[in-house]
Formats: sequence, C-alpha cells, structure tokens
Amino acid sequence: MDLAALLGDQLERLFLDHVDRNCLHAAESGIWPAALWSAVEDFGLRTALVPEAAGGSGLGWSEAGAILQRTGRFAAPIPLGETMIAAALLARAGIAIPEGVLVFADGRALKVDDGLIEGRLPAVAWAHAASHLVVAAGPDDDTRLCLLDLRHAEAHPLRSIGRDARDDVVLRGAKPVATAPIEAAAAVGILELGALMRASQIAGALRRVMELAVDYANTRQQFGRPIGRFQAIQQSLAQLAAEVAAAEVASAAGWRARDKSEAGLGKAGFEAAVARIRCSEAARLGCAIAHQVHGAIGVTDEHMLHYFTRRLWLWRLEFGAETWWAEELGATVLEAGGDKLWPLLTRDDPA
Amino acid sequence: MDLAALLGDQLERLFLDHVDRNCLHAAESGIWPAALWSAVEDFGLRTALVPEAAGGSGLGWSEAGAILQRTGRFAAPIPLGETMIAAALLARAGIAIPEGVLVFADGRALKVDDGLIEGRLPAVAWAHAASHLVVAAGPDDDTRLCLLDLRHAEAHPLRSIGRDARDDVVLRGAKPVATAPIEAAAAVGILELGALMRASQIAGALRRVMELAVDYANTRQQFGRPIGRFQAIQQSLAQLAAEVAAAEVASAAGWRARDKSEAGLGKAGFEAAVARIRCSEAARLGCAIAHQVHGAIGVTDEHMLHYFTRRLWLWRLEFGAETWWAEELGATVLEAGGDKLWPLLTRDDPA
Amino acid sequence: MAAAFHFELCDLPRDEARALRSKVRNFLNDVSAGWTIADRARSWTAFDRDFSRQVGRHGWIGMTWPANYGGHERSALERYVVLEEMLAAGAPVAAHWIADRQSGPLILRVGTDEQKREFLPRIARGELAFCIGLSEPDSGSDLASLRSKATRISGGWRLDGAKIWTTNAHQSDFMIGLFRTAPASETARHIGLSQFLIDLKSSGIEIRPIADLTGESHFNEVRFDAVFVPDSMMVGREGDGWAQVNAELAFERSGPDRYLSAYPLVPPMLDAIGKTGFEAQAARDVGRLVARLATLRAMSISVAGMLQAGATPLQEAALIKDLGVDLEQDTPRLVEDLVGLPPAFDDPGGLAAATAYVTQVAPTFSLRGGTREIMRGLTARGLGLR
Amino acid sequence: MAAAFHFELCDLPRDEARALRSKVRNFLNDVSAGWTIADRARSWTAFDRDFSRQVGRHGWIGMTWPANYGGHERSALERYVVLEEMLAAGAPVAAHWIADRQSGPLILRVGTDEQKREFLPRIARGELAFCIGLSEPDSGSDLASLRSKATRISGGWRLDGAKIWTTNAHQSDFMIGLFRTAPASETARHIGLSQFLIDLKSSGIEIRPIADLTGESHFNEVRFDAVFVPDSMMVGREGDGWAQVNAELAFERSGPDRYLSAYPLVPPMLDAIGKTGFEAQAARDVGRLVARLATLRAMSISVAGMLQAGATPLQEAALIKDLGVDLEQDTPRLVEDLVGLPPAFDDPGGLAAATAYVTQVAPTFSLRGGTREIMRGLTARGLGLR
Repeated sequence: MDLAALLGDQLERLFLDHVDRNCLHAAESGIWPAALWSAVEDFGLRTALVPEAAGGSGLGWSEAGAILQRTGRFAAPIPLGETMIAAALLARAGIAIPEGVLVFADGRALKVDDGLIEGRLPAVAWAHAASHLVVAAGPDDDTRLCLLDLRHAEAHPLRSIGRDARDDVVLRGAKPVATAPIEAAAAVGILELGALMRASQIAGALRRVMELAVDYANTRQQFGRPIGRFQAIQQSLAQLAAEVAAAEVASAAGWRARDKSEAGLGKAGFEAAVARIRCSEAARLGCAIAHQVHGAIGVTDEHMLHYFTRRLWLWRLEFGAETWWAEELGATVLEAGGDKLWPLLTRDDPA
Repeated sequence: MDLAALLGDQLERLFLDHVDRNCLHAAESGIWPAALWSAVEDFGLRTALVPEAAGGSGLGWSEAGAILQRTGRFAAPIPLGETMIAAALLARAGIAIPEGVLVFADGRALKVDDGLIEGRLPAVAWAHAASHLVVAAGPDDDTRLCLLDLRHAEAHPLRSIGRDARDDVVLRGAKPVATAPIEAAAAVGILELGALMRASQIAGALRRVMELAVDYANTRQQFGRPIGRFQAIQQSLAQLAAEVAAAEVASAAGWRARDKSEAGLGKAGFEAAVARIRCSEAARLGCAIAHQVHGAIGVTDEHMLHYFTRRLWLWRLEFGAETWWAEELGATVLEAGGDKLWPLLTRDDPA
Repeated sequence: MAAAFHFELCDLPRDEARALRSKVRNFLNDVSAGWTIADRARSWTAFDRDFSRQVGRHGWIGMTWPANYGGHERSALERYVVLEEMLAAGAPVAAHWIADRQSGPLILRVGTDEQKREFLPRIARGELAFCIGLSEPDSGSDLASLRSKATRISGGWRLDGAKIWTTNAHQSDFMIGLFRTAPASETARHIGLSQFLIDLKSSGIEIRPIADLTGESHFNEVRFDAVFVPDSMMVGREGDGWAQVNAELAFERSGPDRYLSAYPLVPPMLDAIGKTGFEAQAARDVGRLVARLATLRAMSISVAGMLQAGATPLQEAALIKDLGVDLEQDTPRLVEDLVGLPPAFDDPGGLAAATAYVTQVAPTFSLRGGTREIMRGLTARGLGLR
Repeated sequence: MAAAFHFELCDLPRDEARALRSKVRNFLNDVSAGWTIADRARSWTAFDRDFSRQVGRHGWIGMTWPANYGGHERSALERYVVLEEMLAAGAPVAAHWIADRQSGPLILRVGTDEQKREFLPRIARGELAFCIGLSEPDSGSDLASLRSKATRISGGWRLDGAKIWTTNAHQSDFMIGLFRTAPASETARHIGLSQFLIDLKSSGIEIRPIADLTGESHFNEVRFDAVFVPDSMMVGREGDGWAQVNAELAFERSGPDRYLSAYPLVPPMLDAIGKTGFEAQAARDVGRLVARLATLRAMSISVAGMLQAGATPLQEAALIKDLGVDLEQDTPRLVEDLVGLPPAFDDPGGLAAATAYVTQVAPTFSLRGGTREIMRGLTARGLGLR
C-alpha cells in the first residue's frame, strides 16, 4: 500500500471515530475540535504535500485531491486542505512552515507598499482558527508569496449557510513574517487551488449525501413498502448518482491537470474551472434531490443530511463562486473562437 | 348557445372532418387546402372579429383566443387567425376588407416615403397564400394602418421546422391599396396580437400533444403492461399537464387584457409578453416530454405527434421570439425597480 | 380525459379589490418599516401575535365567515387580495395563517354551532393560533396509515399516540388532529379516522420543538398520553376525518402561499441588478420569472373562483402546487446567478442572508401539502393513466 | 453500494494520441471544405461510402483488431481519438460506424474464424455497412419480449418476423439480428434468443424506410418472410443472444457519440456570439456548457480505459449516457438563447437549419441504446434500491 492510500485510510478511520453529529454541532457553535486536529497533525498530514526533501510526505496534487474528498465525505470541520495547501505553497517558495493551522487566500486585491500589505480579504475560511495566512500579492513584475501572522490582522466573523468559521480579514500595513518571489500567475493559481480543494470536498460530500439518500429510501416505508421501491424515487436517485459521478471525475481531472503543469501555478486554469463549475452544478442538483427523497426529516437537526447539504451550498460559492468561474471560462472560450474549443477540450498538456 | 361557442363547435367539426394527416402532409408540400379554407370562409370566420355594424360577427378578443386555440389543437394549415386579426384591424380603421386570405406583420422596420412603402418583412407567415398584407407603418406622429396588395411585393419562400409557408416579403416603394391613421402604439400592438395568436395556438396544440401522449401511454405495452402504468411515465405526463394548464391560462389572460384595454393597441403589452413567454416555455418542455413518452414512433411520419411538435417549435419563435419578449418584459420590470413589480403583477386594468 | 383539468379565468371584483388592496397596502407600508429582507423571507413561518391581532382588528381574518361568528361576510376573492398582499410583503402571518386558512373553514363547514361560537370569533380577532396534526412518525404522505388513536371513554375521548412535523404546535393554542377512532380494514384503510379540536394546554400533551437546519424550530413532535377530549370537541362526523381532510387540501394547494414563498427575494434582487446597465440576458431571466409569476397568479385566482363557486378543484390545485413549488425553489439560484452571492456575510437581514434562509427551507416547499411525487401521481390519475 | 460505480481517470497514450490526432485532423481538414453546419450536424447519421472507404484506407476502422483480420492492432484509446475527432468534426461516418463499433467487435468476440475472415477485413476497409436488428413492432425497450423467430431447417435457419427502428437498414449490406430460436419461459424470458448474420440481399427480406419528422429516412422496418440463413451465419452460441447483446451495450452507451451528437452546433454558436462584446451571462452559459463537455469527455475516456482493461462498466456507461443526452438535448435551446434563431431561414446549411435539424432528432438521443427511464432504472439497481 502506498503512502497516499495509507494516509487516506488512517484519515478515514480517524473521521469515523471523531466526526459525528456532536462534533459537527460543536464546531458550528464555534468550538474548535482540538482533539481531531491534533490527531490529524500527528499523522503528519499538515505537510503531506511538502516535498520529502523539505521534511514532508511528498504527495502529488492528485493524491491531495483524494484526501480532500475524504474531508468532504465527513464534512470534517477542520481546515486540513487549507493547511496542506498553504504548507505546500510555502515549501515550494522556500519559506519555513510555521506550526499550527494555516489558511490561504486569493491576494489579487491586496496592495503592497514598501513591503507592507494593505487590503481586505473577504470571507476567509477558518481565519480565526489559524495562526498564519498565505497569499500571493504584489505587482506582476514583483509578485511575492507572503506568510502573514494573523495576530497582526483584524478578523471580522461572518455568518454563512455552512456555519464553519468564515471571517473578513483586514490587513492594515501588515508586515509579512516572510516573503519569497513567485511567478505572477501564482495569485490566480492560488485561487485555482482553493477552487479545486472545494471541488474535491463537494465530490466527497455529495457521494455521502447519495449514500444517505439511498439508505433512507431503502429504510423508510410509505404505502406499505420502502420508498426506494417507487420508480419516481429511483429515477431521482439515479440522477443524483450521475451528478456524483460527474463531480468525482471533474475534480479528479482538475488535480490531474494541476499535476501535469507542475511547471507553474496558474497553468491548469481550464481544468480547474471545469472542476469548479461542474462540481458546483452537481452540488446544487444533488442537494435538491437528496432533500426531496428525505422529506421532512432531512431538514431537521435530527438527521445528518443538512450538515452536508449546508456545506455543499457554501462550498459552491467559495474561492470564486460558480458564476465567476463560469464567466471566466466562457470568456476564454469565446475570445478564442469556435474552432479553438475542440483543441482546448482535447489538450493533453495543460502547460 | 352564444355565437362564439357555436362558431367554435362548427369549426371543431370542420377540422375533425378535414384536418388529418393527409391534409397536413399535403399542406407541407405546398398544396393549399382550398376546400378547408372555403368552408371556413363560408362560416363567416374571416370577419369574426369585425364589429357587427361593419358586417362582422362582433366577437371579442378573448373569444378569438378560443377559436385560435382550436386551430392549434388541429394544427390547421390555414392562416385563419392571421386573416381574422387583419380584418379586425382594417375594420377598426375604417378600411374596406378585401376578399381572400389576409396576413399581417410587424411594420416597425418599414420606411414610408411619400406614401410609398419600402423595406423587408422577415418570415411572414402564409404570405404567398395571401392576397393582402396589413401593417402599421410610418413615423410616430403619422403612423398609418396600411393595406398592401401582395401582388406588388416580392415573396421569397423560406424553410422552417414547421413547414407551413413562410416568406420574406420585400416591398420596394409599394403603394398601399388603402391607409388610415392609427395610434403610434399600433405598430407594436400588432406584434402583440401576433404573439397572442401564437400563444393560443400553442395552448391548443399542446393540449392535443398531451392527449396523444396519454393515449399512447395507455395503449403501448412494454414489460407486460401499458407504459402509462409506470410511475416514471406518469410523473412526466403530470409535468406535461402542468405546462398545458399554464399555457391555457397565460394565453387566455393575455386576450383578457387585450379586451380590457380596448382603448388602444399596445396597452396590453405586459399580459401579451407573459402569454408569449410562458406558452413558449410550455411548448419547449411539453414537446420534450411528449416525444420521450412516445419513443421512436413519435419521430416518424407514421404518427401525428410531430405535426404538432414541429409547429410548436416554430410558433415559439414567431412574432418576436420568446427570448425577445422575455428581454422586453424583463427590461421593463428592471427599469421600474423592485417595488413596482407587485403593483404590476396585480394591476387589474391594462390601460 | 379532456375534463382532467380546466381553468376558467376569474376576475377579482374590481372596485372592492381595489379599495381593499389599497387599505392593506397602506397598513403594511405603515407596519413594515423595520422588516428586513430576511424577515420578509420568513413571512408565513414568522409568528407574531401582535401583528395577527392588528390584522384581526382590520377585519382581515375570517373575512368570508358569517358576521354572527365574528366573520366579515366578504367574498373569497376579496380574501384572496388580502392573502396575496400579506405574502408579497412578507408579513409575519404565522400566528393566524393556519386558523384562517384551514382550521376556521373546517369548523365552519362541519363544526357544531357551539364550536363555531367558541372558536371562530376568537380566530377572527387574531387571538387563537391553530396547528394541524396529521403526519405521524411512521406515516408522512401516507395518511391512511395513521396509528394515533382516540378511544371512547366517559364524556369524551382519550387520545394516545404522536404527531410529527406539526408546524407551530409549540406556539399554538389548539390543534385539529386526525385520530383513529376505529380500526382500518385491509381494503379501506381510510375509514375510521376522525378529527378533534384539542386544547394544547390539556394534560398529557408533550410538545417537543424540532430544530431544523436553519437553527430555528417550526416543526414539532406532539405526544399524546391519555389526553382527554370532551365529546363536544369532535369536529365533523365520527369516521369522516379522511374526507374532511381531503376537502381542505384544495384550499391549501392552490393559494398564493403556494407560489409566493420565495417572492420576498425578488424585489431586492431586481434592485440589486439595477435599473440600468443590466445585460439583455439578465432581463430575459427576469422576464421569464415574471411570466411564471403572473401565470401562476392567474391560475391561483382561477381556482379561488372555483372554490368560491363551491367546486373542489383538486386537479387544478395539484397543478398549481407543482408549478408554484418549482418557481419558489428556482428563486435562490436566480439570485445567485443575477446578483451574485458572497459565501459569507455580516448582514443577517440582507439579501444574502435571506437567500441562504430560503435555500435551506426550499426543500420543504415540495413536501408540504403532499410531496411533488404525490401531486404528480394525483395528476396522472386525473389524466386517466391506468 | 459504495461500489455502485467507480471512475478512475484514464490518460490517452500521449505520444501516440498526439500523432494520430494530428493525422486525423489533417485528413478531416482536407475533406471537410464543403461541409455545411447542417451537414456536420448529421454526422453519424450521414451515410457516405466514399468517405468510409477513405477512412478505411487510413487504417481508422477496426483499429484494435488483429492484423490477420484486417485490423491495425492499435489500442482502444487510440481508437477513441479517431472516434472523437470524427464526431467533433461532424464527419459522415454512418456507412462504417455501426460495423466498427458493434458488429465487428461482436464477430471478433464470438464469431467463427470463417466469419472473422469473411467480414472483418471488408469492414476494416470501409466496404461493408451493418445494421442491428433488435427492436420489433411490439417491443421497444423490452427486448425479452421479441417474437421474430428462427426455425431450424436443413443446413441452416429460416427467419420469420419483423424488425423495426433499424437504423440504416436500407443502405446496409448486412444485419446482425436477434431472433428467437427457442420459446421464452415465463420465468426466464431472456433465454432462447440467438444472433444471426443476415445478408440483406437474401430473398424474402423486405426493407421499408420509415420517413421521420425531418423528412429524411434513417429508420427502417425490415420484414422477414422465410429468409434462409446458413448455419455458418449464426453469431456466437445458440441461445446466448441476450447476453451477447448486453455485452455490446457498454460500448454503445459510453462512447463519444453519447455526448457529441449536438457538438457541431457549438463552434458556429460561439462564433455567432462573437469574440468580443459578449455579455457576462452569455459567457457563463458557455462556461457551463464547456464544463459539462469536458467532464463528459473525461468520464467517457475513463470508461474507454475500463473497456480496454477488459471490464464491463455497465453502471458507468449508463451514467454517461444520462448526462450526455441531457447535454445534447439542451444544446439547441442554448443556441436559441445565446444567438437567437429566426423562425424561418433560406440557408439550408446554416446554423438555423442545423439547429432545427437537431431540435427534431434530439428526442431520439434519449431513446437509442435504452431509454432514459431504463438507464436510470439500471442505475437505481446498481445503487442497491430494492
């Protein structure tokens, strides 16, 4: 068994032990799942994507995608993906990785003046659970990866449908702990990583939602038989299955392209956009079907379903909402013209 | 029994006798159904909407809507609605109604110079079966209803999915047979009448399509029972029924508004747009369901279904496509602002 | 089959409707100053006894009932005007909605004179909140499988069992509950059900609010442990409960609450798109939305006209519910598409919060009053599919 | 249930795929000069023996078959490259498509050596057109109810009955038909079916093209009246027809022809929207379309990889077909929305005509290879719904 599979299985067992309704409920009330996080840290998952030479596990992006899918499958209320990716970015840039929880954000709107960073980062996931924040900021000819200590930032807590912590982060002349030069495309490349992270989480959560719906349909009796025997329910669940399949494939293909274009961030934008858009669509339709099958029980706190659907609804909107990505991708395609679409769809090298 | 109901019943019997697969097939090959048309003329339907004082039957617009719904129900390959409405327009303007088949068109793109009319009218329905054409043309301060002799126009035959005759009509300095002053809003008002005409035809054809699908589902055996016993088919047909209901109500409400705003053409635009948009949507979804239920037989010439679905697909696009009307209506609503929508929806007087 | 469903357009009585609408609008304008978009999005799940009493004082509850029972002897179509104005404004109507829509009409139709005198005037004043006890833990849409039972005892009935998904039970004064008064037979599972008026303060009743995914509680589980109900509180005839409940459903499925649940998002969405500079495609989406709204309103008023005329348009009501629910469920996505939504927000009353709320409750729109699948099955039977 | 379906990404063999793709594109560029949009929209229903012979000369039919049967011993994934390039370009592939996709592989899998030697090389040269005789007038999706029968006679079989919806029978050389060689039992209706290679020039065969709603004929009714087929023309084992047919379906349901049928409308649609000045919402719709296309392609290649590895991914194929058909059927509406369509047109090769064509044939997309309802039922069983 290879390392990625081993880590994945360990993580699955850990989540099975820790991530139940109580854990999710507590996290949504603002209680940090410290035991869960420290178990995850003990597995060395923080540095899973860091090269072995730099003390990490050296996993590839596609392997990371499989791990993120598991966090989605359990709606694990910890920023594992955020931390893994932030650490990977730091390691690639040669910046030492600090302890604790890390998050990252799209830094394109930030201003850099004499090395100090100014600006507002809207709705950063888990900012107030994290010690440090990673962004790429600066002009095209001097874009730098910056590690910021969140103690020197204001975090304004927000509400969201998902109810995991989200904060507006305001930087007022913040001085990074460390910086390193990075290609200009990294700023949008980081957004792509976030979008892919959410895409994989959606795929994982959506398969779980399907399983919940199938279990419920096989259990719940109406009119003298399980509702799963009714053709109308069967046809709906088949549609849900198709969305799950599409989400799984689209997210995996997004990470594959990321792996293939190791040369630089921001080069796998097409596949990232596809993953983001398709997974978000799948989430929308999938949640509707799962709730319809579950009936009233599905919208109550007595059932697990909504812990997944609420996050699916939220994840669709993060790291660039589905509408934003669709617009970006569509504009690229239109500007290229009709006869460039097929070559784009069949490109086998994202670099 | 009142006159409208009597005419409707006569027409229904006439269509039952005349409008079968052969009649439709012949009409689509370009053969004019002369016997059918002369029977319709004999009923006095050409002037059904002309006031009694002017020698007509004096029916209201809503009553016309019911008759048009019947032409849709049979996909009758004659421009009865076109002729009725053209005659009504002429009578209201005090212009003598010529014999034969009449058509009308949106004349807003025409130029009037020294009483002569210049311009192109795209895809006029039944132009080459008609003797005369009615349009409203001219500048806002001198808009005139114009009766044109089609012998003095060029008609370029077109193809369409519906396969009833459609022609581009080109006028090169054509001199109208007669003109009369009319309110400036009449130009768009005539387009509304055409849109409502097609909306009613859609409602009629769509109910027929539903009946065909229900009959087929009750007859066709698969896996040892009629396919209409399968819940998946039942659920689809229920959706089709909802679309039929929406089309019937939307088109009727459009004509009702037309009746209430007798004061002037162009004042029932909101309800006309609603009818047009909603009926077009219904046609799109309804055709898809009906074909799915019918399976392969539905796309063959052996079955009547496609004589209706092809016209439904065509009618959606005529007298301003659904997209055009939706854009117009949406722009009106947006320009008015959010708190004006509810008063608009609840207006009880279109004038 | 041609008679499977038929809608005749119905005109609201023009002069009366105008005067009434203008009064309701003025009232709502006055009281709504502090309502946020998110408040309005809650509308008929928002329970506000003060508001309901004000509505009662205006004579807008029990509008069609006889004056001697506290009613106002207006037509069902005038009542329609009040209902749709309340919903379009997102008024907090939950404290009188069910009593006005279902419980009161039921009592008026099949109740005893004593029941009418006791309950209807208080309902009409906006003082009595009702809930409806139908579903049970093991029977959702399949009402014939109900097991909660009423046992005849001296002077009345003893109720045992449980109801679930009872909207607002925790805030209501009375429940009208459906209980089994005789065993079901294999061939006629619908027989033996009867309705009771139950004072929720009775001993033996335990009401447990069920938290929902929004963090609020509208549903409840209501347990009955040897609850006494006097004979005088049976509603209608013993064993007729099933038929009585079904007659209510045409009212429930075709009203304006069946397509306006998400309406309070629409005006702020239009304003957020802007009066100028919008894209043609955005205008198209808005145009299509408005066409659906206007058509559903005409369909709903048509059914109101049939109900007013004494008909029981179950087929037509089912079609409205199917289309109305689709529209309501599509609305949050439209906001996302046309306005854009932030993933998280700090204004709990704003459009983003309101849309998040509607997204979460929208799944119930296609459940209440019979699931989408049940509605479509009903339509299919009406079409003659066998 | 966790194993209901599983897609592993599959990479096309990079260097081979690149070289091959570039050859196919060059060929198609050269031959496609005169193809209108409407021609391209017909693609795999367009029957052109000259074109098929050219494709055969390039070695792009029977690509994966052994060289001794005229094949080219390339991988299924290389073949995939050729298929998708042909479809994306809207090439007229009907004269070899069925033989290459279904009939040839079937013969290769279960045919006799004599059959392989006789048919495969000619198919690979693009010289033999095949059709598939499955459906009958009284059985559409319910193949187990087939009644056309084969009766054993001296030296072979006598066929009687009728097949319907047989694509291209009127232009084909051979049919592979499924006939009943033994009576069905009540409990196992699938037994007793066998497949035959039938020369369509045999006496006793009557082929009647069925005009369709576009005015063209692709479907046929094929009647068999005492048609003789020699023993050597039975395909596979007597009574195994049902299993053999089902094994074919995974190929049919997951190929690029299951999501690219409407693709030829897309590039001209993009050009009609324009490279600049488009609306953000139009871009979004295009972006969503492209995301669906790219995902379906990855899914389809994933299944191609499984087939190459010898698996029978029926569940995965059914999911692709469901999603692919939706995409294809949505495409004409997208053209209408983003470009606008005139109700009538004078250019029979243009985008409006092509869209009208696709609108009319689109209903069949969700029928061929098993209806949408059948596909979803298959998926439901895979999910463990019982």
